[in-house]
Amino acid sequence: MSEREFVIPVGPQHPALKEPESFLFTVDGEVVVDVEPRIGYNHRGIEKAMESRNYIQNLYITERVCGICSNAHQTAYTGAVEEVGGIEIPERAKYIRVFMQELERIHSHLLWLGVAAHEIGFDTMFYYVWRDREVVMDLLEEVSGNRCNYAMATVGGVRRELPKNKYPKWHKMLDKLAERTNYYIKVASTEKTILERAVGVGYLGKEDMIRLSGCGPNARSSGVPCDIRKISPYLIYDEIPFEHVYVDNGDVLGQVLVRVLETLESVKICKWVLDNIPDGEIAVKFNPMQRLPEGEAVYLVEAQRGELIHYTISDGRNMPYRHKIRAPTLGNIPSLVKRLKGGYIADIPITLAGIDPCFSCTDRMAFYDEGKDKTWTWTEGELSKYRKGWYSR
Amino acid sequence: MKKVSVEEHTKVVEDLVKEFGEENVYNTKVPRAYRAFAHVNREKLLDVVKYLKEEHGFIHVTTISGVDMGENYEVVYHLRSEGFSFSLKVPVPKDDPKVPSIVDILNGAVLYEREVNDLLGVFPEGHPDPKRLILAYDWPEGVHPLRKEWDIQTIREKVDGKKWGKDVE
Amino acid sequence: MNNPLTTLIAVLIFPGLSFILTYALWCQWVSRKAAARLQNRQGPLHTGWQGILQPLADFIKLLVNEDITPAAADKPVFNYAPIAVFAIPLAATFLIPIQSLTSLRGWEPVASFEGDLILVLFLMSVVILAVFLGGWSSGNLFGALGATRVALMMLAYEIPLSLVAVGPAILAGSLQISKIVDWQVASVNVFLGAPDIKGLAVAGVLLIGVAIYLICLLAELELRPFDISEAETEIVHGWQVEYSGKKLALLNAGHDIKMVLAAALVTSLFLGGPAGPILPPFIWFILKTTLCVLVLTNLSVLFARFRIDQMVAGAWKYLVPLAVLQVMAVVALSGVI
Amino acid sequence: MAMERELIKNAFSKPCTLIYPFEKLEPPEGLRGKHEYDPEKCIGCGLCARVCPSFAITLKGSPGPKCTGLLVDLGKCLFCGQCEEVCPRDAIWLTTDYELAVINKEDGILDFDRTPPPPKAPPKKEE
Repeated sequence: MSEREFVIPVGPQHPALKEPESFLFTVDGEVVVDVEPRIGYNHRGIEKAMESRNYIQNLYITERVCGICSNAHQTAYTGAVEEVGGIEIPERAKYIRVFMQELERIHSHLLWLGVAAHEIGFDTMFYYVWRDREVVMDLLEEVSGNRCNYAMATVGGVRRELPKNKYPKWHKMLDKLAERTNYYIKVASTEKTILERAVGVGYLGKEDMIRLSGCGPNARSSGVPCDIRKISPYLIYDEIPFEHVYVDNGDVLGQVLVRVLETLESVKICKWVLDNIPDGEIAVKFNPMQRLPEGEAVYLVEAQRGELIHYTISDGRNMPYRHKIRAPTLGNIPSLVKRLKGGYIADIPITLAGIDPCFSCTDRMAFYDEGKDKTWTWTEGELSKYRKGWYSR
Repeated sequence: MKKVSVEEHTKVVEDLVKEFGEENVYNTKVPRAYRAFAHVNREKLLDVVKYLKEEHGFIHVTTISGVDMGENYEVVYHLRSEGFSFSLKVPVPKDDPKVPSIVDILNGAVLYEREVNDLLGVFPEGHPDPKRLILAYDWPEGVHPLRKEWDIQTIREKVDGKKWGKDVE
Repeated sequence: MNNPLTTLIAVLIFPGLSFILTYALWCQWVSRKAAARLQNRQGPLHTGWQGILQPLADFIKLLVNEDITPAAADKPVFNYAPIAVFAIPLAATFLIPIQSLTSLRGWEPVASFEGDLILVLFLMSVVILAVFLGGWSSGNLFGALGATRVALMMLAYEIPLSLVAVGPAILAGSLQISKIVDWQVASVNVFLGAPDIKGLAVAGVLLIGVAIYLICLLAELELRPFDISEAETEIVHGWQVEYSGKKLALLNAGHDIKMVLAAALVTSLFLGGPAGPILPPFIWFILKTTLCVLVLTNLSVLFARFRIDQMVAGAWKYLVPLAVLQVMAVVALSGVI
Repeated sequence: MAMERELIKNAFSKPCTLIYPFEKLEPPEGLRGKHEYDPEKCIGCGLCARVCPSFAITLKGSPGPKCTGLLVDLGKCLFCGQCEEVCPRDAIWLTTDYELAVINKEDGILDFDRTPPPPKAPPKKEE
């Protein structure tokens, strides 16, 4: 800690981070020297709460672990519970679940593209991307009755039918999405100011990524092929023709390309599902009070931000004995910290946004006073008392 | 990716059992392709993880779950090699809740071990900085919420007693 | 311009204080509405026709808001910096020829003397000093960072800005803005009469000058590609982070007046100032400056934000050499006349 | 510079933003909004109250045929539609009314009344 360095607490309330996580940056002038992540800001004890609710009520808790990848959590939860209970869901329900998962991937990736453009100051692209994202939001609202938290999957199948007469309209909407995404690929690769702020920023090589167990688009932008839909297929992903998207430039531009190309793949998958969806009923009877046999199951799902694992243990009651959820972002933090070191302050937001963090954490502010060389952390009350003191006339 | 059959994964599990013997790696289970479970003794954990990493390409740690099985704790290491997820369950006695840290073999486990230490109280020995990761700063020491003896009411009484969340002045 | 009454009116009302203030609010409205339309959204809507009173509403709202001075700030500098940021550009606008009630050719700057171009350029740099002091004295980490970035940026764009502004003065052979405007009017008439290669060359060189000038203005006005000093996503609000209430109102008004001043300078030096065929001079002035504001807004909406090191390096590697070449070309052309 | 053409094209087209209070978007029919209750069909079985994940529905009066209605607390409700799905008589369903903002919390509680059927004449005592 040479005397020229000083510490910038970024978060948990900071306009760059829409997510409640906090990082303590030690900077020397404009260059970041050291990073210390502190999460746990929105720890709601979900795993503990799930142990005291039956399998149907838990559906709605897992759906609300995270706003943007709610369907991914629900697919993983229902998959794990069905594996433990030995429940075989109808073929059509699998197609509908894949359809919902890919729609949500489009919605999440476009949301991220807008936020990333905003982080580097390109608000015009932010407005345009979020305007075009409304197409997929309307589609989701029509299919499931809600823009997020779709409550579509249930244990044993799916709750709502995909009416056949709407397919042509949905095809047109999906084509419009593909056309707009292609436009954004052209803009992202030709607009000089984006390239200036994205090429070489937050670089991380393939070996470091593997060593730090990164996952999802964050890892695939450094050349690690780890798309769960390809390497350990679930539902019907092994029958669907789509590419395994990964690039190896390792910087923020790589992350932009991976996510945008993946959006195109998701549009292709959705169209394929609409064309080949078989008929049949959509759910198997599962009454809320039903007990599950003893056993355990691990279910891996490719959520928007990476590999999502639901590990459930049942001991014969109608409530899970233990249900472990690991959101993909927790796996990406070690690689994020490695990306941040050595960069500029101006690149902090775009590198943070690069891994598309999706935390849910509670509130703490941490201070490190370089002069007195002591660290202290305040609770909410002490912080407001200090704030009043600071702002008294 | 070619379709991988169950036999290939059971072979991996059998190699492991042959390598470390029945008493160290026991009641292995391969419910379907891409999934396997096995119990591993705590002393042998580091060697098993090193062996799996070098021989069978288990280079990615998905997560580490802590489970309170009633008479003892169980720390479950979910390792993954190209889609094949292998869960190693390490029983830990309740009176001495410690487990060797695998951070220097698989660096990605650095945060997961801190989380298990926070929520279940199983201390990872040899971990670079086993600070608190998830629980609040002024959460009372020794209260590990995921242990079965704590249910939501007792946690609230234990914690509320200490002005949790109320304004200080 | 000698009898005191007309000078008082000229300073306080018409081309002076109140006209500039209302015109600054109009420019803010134009730039906000244009940026909104370019980004396919509505822009201000409910205050007055198409939201035209929105800038005034914001100004009044800020005046009544609570005005906080941080305990850690050093109070005198913190309180007086906004007044300087508001007053200096306002003073500089008195040197810009807009309209005059008495003079025969219809337009005459309130105060005009040989070398007033240098004074305007000097005043625009002094504003940066006031901005730096304001940010530094706010005692906030982000404020200090923003202030240093403002100073860094000034080093980058000040030289090309001044060099290019001197170009027309060399051609007109005088440092008085009204003489420069006269020269432009004269040379345009001559050129229309007998178009020749040299006239085209002068026009081409001045065009390059306008381009460089606009880029430097983007940096000076802290508009999008160069709004590094108040980068909302990195350092919260840059040097203005601790200002609120009346002081923030003054800062915003100061920023708008600086926008008017910049647009007015571009029109006076390159677009022939308030002179124009049939319309009265100040209508021409309004048309040309609004055009400049629209161009600036379009440029600012078009780009992402540069990093401070990219901006400074880019300015020294590209802008300064280009500006020097441009001035050499102007000197060569003016020598020939 | 890449987006210049797009900007100009959009500058002269109609803004895509909606002026909400004055122009309203027509919600799709699947939208899960405010509850609707039909007292005749309801038999007071209380299944909806038991299955609700966030315990938003409470029965008025005693459960069973003599229950005098439902209280649905929109503050707690997740709008998941589980009550609509589980109700044997389709007595409660979700409409597409999504404007549920209220000033104070009490107004957020929907109060559905139900007049229990008159008690059947007591069986005549056989002499």
